[in-house]
Amino acid sequence: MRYFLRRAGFFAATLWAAITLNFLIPRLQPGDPAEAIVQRLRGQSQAVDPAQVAAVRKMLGAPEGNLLQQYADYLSTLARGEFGVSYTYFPYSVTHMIGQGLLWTVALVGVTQILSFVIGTLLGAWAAYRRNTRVDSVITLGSTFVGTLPFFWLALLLIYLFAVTLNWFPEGGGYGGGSSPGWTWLFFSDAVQHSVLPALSLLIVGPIGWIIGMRNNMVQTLGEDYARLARARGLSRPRIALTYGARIAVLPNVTGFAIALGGILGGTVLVEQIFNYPGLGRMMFEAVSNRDYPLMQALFLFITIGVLVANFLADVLYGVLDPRVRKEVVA
Amino acid sequence: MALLEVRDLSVTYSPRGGAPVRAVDRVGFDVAEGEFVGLLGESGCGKSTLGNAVLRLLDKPAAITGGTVVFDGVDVTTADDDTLRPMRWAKVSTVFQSSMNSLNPVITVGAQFADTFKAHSLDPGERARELLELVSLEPDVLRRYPHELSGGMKQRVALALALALSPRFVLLDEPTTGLDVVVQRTILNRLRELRASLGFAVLFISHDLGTVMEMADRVMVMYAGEIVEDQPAGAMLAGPLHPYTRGLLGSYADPRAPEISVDYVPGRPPDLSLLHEGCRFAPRCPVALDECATTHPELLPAGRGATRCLLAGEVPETATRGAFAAARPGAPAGPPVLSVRDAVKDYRGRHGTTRAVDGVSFDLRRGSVTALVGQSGSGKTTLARLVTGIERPTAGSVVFDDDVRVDRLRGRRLKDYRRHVQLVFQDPFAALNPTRTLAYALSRPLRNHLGLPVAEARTRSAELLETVGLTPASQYLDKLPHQLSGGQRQRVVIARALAPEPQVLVADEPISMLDVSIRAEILELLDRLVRERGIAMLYITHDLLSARLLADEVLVLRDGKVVERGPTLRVIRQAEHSYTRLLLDSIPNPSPALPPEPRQAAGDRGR
Amino acid sequence: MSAELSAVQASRASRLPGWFVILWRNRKCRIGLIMLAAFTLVAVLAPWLSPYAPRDDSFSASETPSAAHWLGTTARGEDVFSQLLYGARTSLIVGLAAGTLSTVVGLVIGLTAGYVRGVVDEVLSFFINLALVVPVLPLMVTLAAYSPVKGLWLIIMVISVTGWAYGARIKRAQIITLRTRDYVTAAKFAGDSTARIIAREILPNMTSLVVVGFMGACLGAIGGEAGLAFLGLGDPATTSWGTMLNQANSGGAMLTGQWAWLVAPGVAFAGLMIALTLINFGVDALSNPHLRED
Amino acid sequence: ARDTPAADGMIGFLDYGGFGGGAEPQANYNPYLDATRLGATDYLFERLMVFNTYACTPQPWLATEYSWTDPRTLVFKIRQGVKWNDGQPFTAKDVAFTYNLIKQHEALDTQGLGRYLESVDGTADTVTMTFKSAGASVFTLAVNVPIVPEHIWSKVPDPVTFVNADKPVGTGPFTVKAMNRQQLTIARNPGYWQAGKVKVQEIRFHSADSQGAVEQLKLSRGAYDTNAMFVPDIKKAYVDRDPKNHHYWYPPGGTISFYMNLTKPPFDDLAFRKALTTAFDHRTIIDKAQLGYVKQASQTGLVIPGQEAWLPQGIQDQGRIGYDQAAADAALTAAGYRKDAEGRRLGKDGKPLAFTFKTPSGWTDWLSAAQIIVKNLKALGFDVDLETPTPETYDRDRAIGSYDALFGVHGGSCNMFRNFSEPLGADQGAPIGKKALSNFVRWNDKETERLLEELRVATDESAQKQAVAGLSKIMTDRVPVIPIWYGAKWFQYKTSKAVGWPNEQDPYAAPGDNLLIVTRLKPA
Ligand SMILES: Nc1ncnc2c1ncn2[C@@H]1O[C@H](COP(=O)(O)OP(=O)(O)OP(=O)(O)O)[C@@H](O)[C@H]1O
Ligand SMILES: Nc1ncnc2c1ncn2[C@@H]1O[C@H](COP(=O)(O)OP(=O)(O)OP(=O)(O)O)[C@@H](O)[C@H]1O
Ligand SMILES: [Mg+2]
Ligand SMILES: [Mg+2]
Repeated sequence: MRYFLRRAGFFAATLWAAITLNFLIPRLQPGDPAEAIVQRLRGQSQAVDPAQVAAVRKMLGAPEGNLLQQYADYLSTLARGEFGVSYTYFPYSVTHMIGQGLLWTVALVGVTQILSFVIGTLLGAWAAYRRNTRVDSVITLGSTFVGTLPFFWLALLLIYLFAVTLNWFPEGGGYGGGSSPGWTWLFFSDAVQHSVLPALSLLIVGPIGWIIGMRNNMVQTLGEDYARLARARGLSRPRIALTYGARIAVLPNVTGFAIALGGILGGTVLVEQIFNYPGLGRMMFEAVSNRDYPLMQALFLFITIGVLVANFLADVLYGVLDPRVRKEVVA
Repeated sequence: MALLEVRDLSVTYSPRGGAPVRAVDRVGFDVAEGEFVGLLGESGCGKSTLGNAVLRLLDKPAAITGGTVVFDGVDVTTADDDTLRPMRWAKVSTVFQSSMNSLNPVITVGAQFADTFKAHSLDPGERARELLELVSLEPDVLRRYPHELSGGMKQRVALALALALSPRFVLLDEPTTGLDVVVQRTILNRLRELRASLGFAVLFISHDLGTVMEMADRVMVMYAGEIVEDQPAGAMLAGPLHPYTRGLLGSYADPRAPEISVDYVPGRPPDLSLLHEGCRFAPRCPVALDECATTHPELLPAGRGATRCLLAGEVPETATRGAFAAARPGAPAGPPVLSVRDAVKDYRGRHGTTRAVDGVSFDLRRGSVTALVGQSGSGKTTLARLVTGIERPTAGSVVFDDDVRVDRLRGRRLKDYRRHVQLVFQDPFAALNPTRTLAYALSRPLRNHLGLPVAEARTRSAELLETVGLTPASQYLDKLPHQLSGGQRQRVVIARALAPEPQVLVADEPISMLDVSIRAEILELLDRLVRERGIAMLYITHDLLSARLLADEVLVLRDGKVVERGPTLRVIRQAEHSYTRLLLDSIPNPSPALPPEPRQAAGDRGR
Repeated sequence: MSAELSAVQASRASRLPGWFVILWRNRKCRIGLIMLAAFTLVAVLAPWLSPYAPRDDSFSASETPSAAHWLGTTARGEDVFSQLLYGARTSLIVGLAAGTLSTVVGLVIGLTAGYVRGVVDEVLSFFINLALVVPVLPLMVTLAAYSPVKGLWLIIMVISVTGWAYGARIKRAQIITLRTRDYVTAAKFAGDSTARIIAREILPNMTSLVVVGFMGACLGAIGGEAGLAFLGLGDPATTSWGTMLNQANSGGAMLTGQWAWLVAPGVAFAGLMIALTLINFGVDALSNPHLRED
Repeated sequence: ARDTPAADGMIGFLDYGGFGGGAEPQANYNPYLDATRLGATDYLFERLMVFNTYACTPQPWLATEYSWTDPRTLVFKIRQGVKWNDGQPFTAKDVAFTYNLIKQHEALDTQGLGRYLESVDGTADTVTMTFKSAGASVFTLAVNVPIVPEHIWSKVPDPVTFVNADKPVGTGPFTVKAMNRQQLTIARNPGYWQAGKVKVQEIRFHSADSQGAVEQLKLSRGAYDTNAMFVPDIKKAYVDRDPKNHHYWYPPGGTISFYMNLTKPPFDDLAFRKALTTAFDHRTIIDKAQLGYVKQASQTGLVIPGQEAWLPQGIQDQGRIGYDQAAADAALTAAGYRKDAEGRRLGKDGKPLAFTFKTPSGWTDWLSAAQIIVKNLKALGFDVDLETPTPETYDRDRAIGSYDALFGVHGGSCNMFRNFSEPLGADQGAPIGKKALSNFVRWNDKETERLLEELRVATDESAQKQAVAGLSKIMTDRVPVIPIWYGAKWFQYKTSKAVGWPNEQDPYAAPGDNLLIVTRLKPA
């Protein structure tokens, strides 16, 4: 019980610290939201009109009080679950905006992350299983080669090839300009069509980390005594690889995956940017460049909670998957 | 045709950047259907290697450099994986020497049974329970993870696994090192019954002379990679043909005897990476002739078997040169260095609490040895962990030097405490860091506790290796643990524990993997240290003979409780508790009588 | 005995730097090492190897490859090949420095947390978690704005500050399973300090994890440097593969069909990663001596 | 399949570029929410006058004519027969309502007009605006307010948060047809008061990614009938793909100038500044840093050739001063800034002159330009250090005067008063350490103030021209800043479907003057 109280205490402390940082860091950046928005509107080679900045400032409603006062306000609104009105999408509320992007991000990035993890882990396991054979080389080197190509570069290449040259898929967007979003089959298939290229690009670069990680870990576990005994027991090699190699080797990857899932938002900025895909990542980037504090704070809160919960789950899961961590030793 | 035919088998380890080691050298033998063959031999002489070669489980850098292994008509040395796989376990199964380490740590014991059945498309049914019963384990073990089991329990699980598919041939590589004699006896008896009913053959590698002699139809003795003697057990007991065998037998004594003394063969086995002219045993042979140094003897029929000796069975009776006698008459005296009071240890698992230690109290005194014997799983290792501060007791206290509460130490103080207390781990396969050389492992305590400079620590490490019989030390210093045999590792673990010259030594089955000869030597070494340096020692063992030889006092543990205690001689000779008596009665007794019916004595045995 | 003693000491002296020998023995690893050395050499010798200065824009713009400009010129009339060579320098420094820095920080913190457990673990985990959740983007902007150092070192610092936590988290999880091994307990009995136990007993057994983490960090750093340039936080005066890619992209290399400009930095980048992957093949043997034999 | 078939003499639809509203555009047709409204609002709401912002000539639009009855009173005649697209008639009342609305809500007043307006009244067909003081200087602002219908907006509880998403009502040539985040479609308003001039049945705006590369590809493939984006090597990438139909025109916008901190020596010395006017290699800057897309700026502060008419008499070469390093060198030496033996330029105190030049990091074209400028300065013996702070830091440093020299942008609008008062007006400055509004160089000059005041009150064109001439003279004679180049307004268009786009030969509108353009487009 005490243990859980302590865990909960640290969890709360982390949450509080993160929320505070979410408040503080954006405000420490130089630049004022109104100026940032107008500057972006105008472009770099046109003079900024002070009157326009003043109007925008008025529109956004200048924050009241000093930083401490603002912080208190921020905490109290958070406590009430209010996120306020977005600066970038004024007068739409932050909640509304997040509602717009959430499903897209979760669908695209969530699905590809899971797929990447599964594919990466399987390929890595296969490579370890056929260690030092051609399969190993092809998998590791091949995936390194394509997987480490700079993402935006790779994405552009895909667009150039499949969208511009071959015209198989649309260049970008979450759905066609002509379709109307809704839960219809037509819209769904349209959305899927649009997600092929972004998903593909994510799937190319996604698995590499899992592949190498899995391979290395599994090479180790396959060298252990229990794997050797399993061989003597006449377990088929694939079976050994799975329950004796992979099962144990996958553990560090599970932790990694949990964190990666929690951090989905951060990783999706680029893909959404390049493919003009609707989603929270791009929104976040925009919020940061526009100093859109309310939107930023809400998104970061999402990330914070996501990562913390994922972390917590990873810890719990680890205990389940690897009973050894429960063994007691006085340091 | 015999079930297993080994011909001219040679195995060489050719590690990169090291001299090749011919661990198995032109070995040939047969094992007939249903036969129980014992394999004795000096620690490090190639027994495990031979076993692995027979199973085709050698890993690089070991390679079969010659000969064939034919099992049931299939040449194992050349068969491909697809031929071998169905054979494995269904026909040939094994218990590794590192059996405590060979269970998958992240799945339950039950799942590992299930795996095995599934791999051969069998329905496990109640079989797993029956098997566990066979090795005297509760069915509840099925739900546990390996790390929740004691060393002996893991070993028994491994044994049960080996029998799971009723194979025709089982290779047991020291499968009972972690078992108390009672359990061991029960299991071996069942094994014998099982063998009678199912008729499988066993190749039994062990250092436990008593057991081997009692169980085996035929015994082979290995020395320096070669088979030096091969005889029916009874015949060997009555008339060993090879001087080395004779030496081994001399290292055995019945602990219940009024006066005991064990002999050992002084000297060290030859370096297997060098070429040897002549008889490999010659340098240690008390009866060596001049020509032994130049002529390499062949394995030739003699007596009721075969031997590799120029004297060919005509070995004269000569006393071996080393002998170690029990000299521990009275009860220990002097103030206690370490006191355990009412120690209790509970483990909370997912299926309730296990009480591993239950109200144990005892003292360790300077210059005396307290032996802890008892059933496997009775909490001996747990006690050792409590005493050394690795774990904390659930209740009770551990007091060092009158005022140090070991059960409350942490950080710096715990570290200081460990300067005085050392532990020899039960499982030498887990206790050595696979990535660190022996020199490193040994020099750490020297550098930390004794403050030796680098070069000196290395010299001292070498000396330590020598004292535990790893010679030439320069050969071993830069080796990694996986390049050692089980017994060699065990000796490294002992050497490491001795290195910092501790006041208290807790040794958990320190000699279970050693051959009787080196065992006697190590015991003598420990005895000397205890006596000369005034070490207090907690000696955990299943081997009552060694307890008799070394200990002043014996505690008998059962289900976490001390059921009997007293001076060694008293406990062993006039046991009061029924369990103690059971223990003593279970000591294998190599009977000199010939086995009822000699099985297949001859055959084409090497050249 | 004295002969034996000198044998004892001698065999020690004759030992080569262990890790290198182990790596070198593996054929693939050897190729990787050679490749990495080649990249390093190019980076060091860039000023002598490259035909022009990387920012010399006195050539005609947007040329396709020719004898004078092996990989063509940029939209501003700079020689792509020279930029590629100079870029190796920046990218290598950023990748290795930031990769090393974040790996080391992650290691120290993750391992300590996982090994010591208890309150220390909770406190360190607190920081790890915090670092995992701080909003990276604005943090970068803020760091860039206030940092006393500028240019390359700023980039390295930003990447390290934001990148260490992930590795720390994973390593922490791994060490939790390693810390209960008997040999670790044995090291405690040998009187080793916690730091030493972590570094010498546990770390070698997780080399492969560390190496993967390091590769990831390098990759992240080199990519991150390009990303920062993209966000306008980079040091535009430096030439790196990342900035080259960005400039090729914004300079319309794809539009004008200057494939060499676009492809070269990407391939060089992948080549460096291949070198690291090849080295990785040999790393298995570092943490698992069984594998040293083949 | 969903395309409306083009009626005779009509253009079915045109594809335009982005429509604003950020990454995740939300329906927002409130014409005053500059920061977040969608681009289509320009086609929904109209203003009293529409400017050709290239030549800065006003055209009557919802007002048919205007007159100043006195310097503070401006009277508009309102166009008759105009209907809101919901069928209601458009009246002067709507106009008055609109102006009072923005006066009431500062957040909607994106031009800051409210400060100057005293009152606005609408009678049957005239609207009278009364200014607090002479209002000529804000004429361009006054006519530039989108007029909204009173019958809708008077019922809106809070116009600042009103998104006007549902069938927005305006007088413009188009109405909103459909919108999702990918595409915004507007359709021709058949009831438009000059419907006969509108030949485009539908305009489709396409949401653009901010990355650019993909958009560039699409543009080069001809996916857009018009767009406004930066394209590297436009000739090769765009024009050459279809020389007959692909065109571009990059008219000049604001002026990018070399700003000096006039509170510090040696920049406070006129002779020094004058010497620098010939120090910069415009040609190289334009060709290398700006890919040849821009034009050299005139020292007068006017945007040439659009504002040619405002040039003072007798000015040479329209105020463009050539690059002449030798001349700069000589002038500096003559002004007392000698070079020492090592070739270092010395200040009047005899110490080597060292200063920094800042440019925001990430703005690569500015960076290249800055590098050339630094090279030019070094050639003159200055010890110049190039610094690249982040854009935000740059902005702040510039505003508080924490710099030696850097780039500034000014001018380019049709409001001459603004063009000069913003960079030069004393009230736009602030002491060092405080944020200046726009007079970042901190120019403070009586003569300038006098001329600005003249310009502010002048209602007739000749008086205005005279004041502008005076200010241009100050620019050339006193050199408060040194203009280098004009920022370009990106504009690409395709003539395969529609013709009549503005271009260099027929600059009837600047690229952003949407209403002017859409009423001139004809089927190809
Ligand atoms: N970590 C643990 N979790 C749960 N139960 C445990 C744990 N460690 C030991 N036990 C249980 O405690 C009991 C005592 O174990 P211990 O290892 O002390 O036995 P032992 O006397 O050393 O046996 P052996 O001779 O077989 O090594 C066993 O029943 C074992 O299952
Ligand atoms: N990987 C290796 N490289 C080099 N030498 C090795 C390697 N593995 C084992 N050896 C050596 O081979 C010899 C035989 O080892 P093996 O394990 O077969 O001995 P054993 O007879 O089983 O001994 P024990 O009774 O101690 O288990 C030993 O001397 C050992 O040092
Ligand atoms: Mg062995
Ligand atoms: Mg035990």
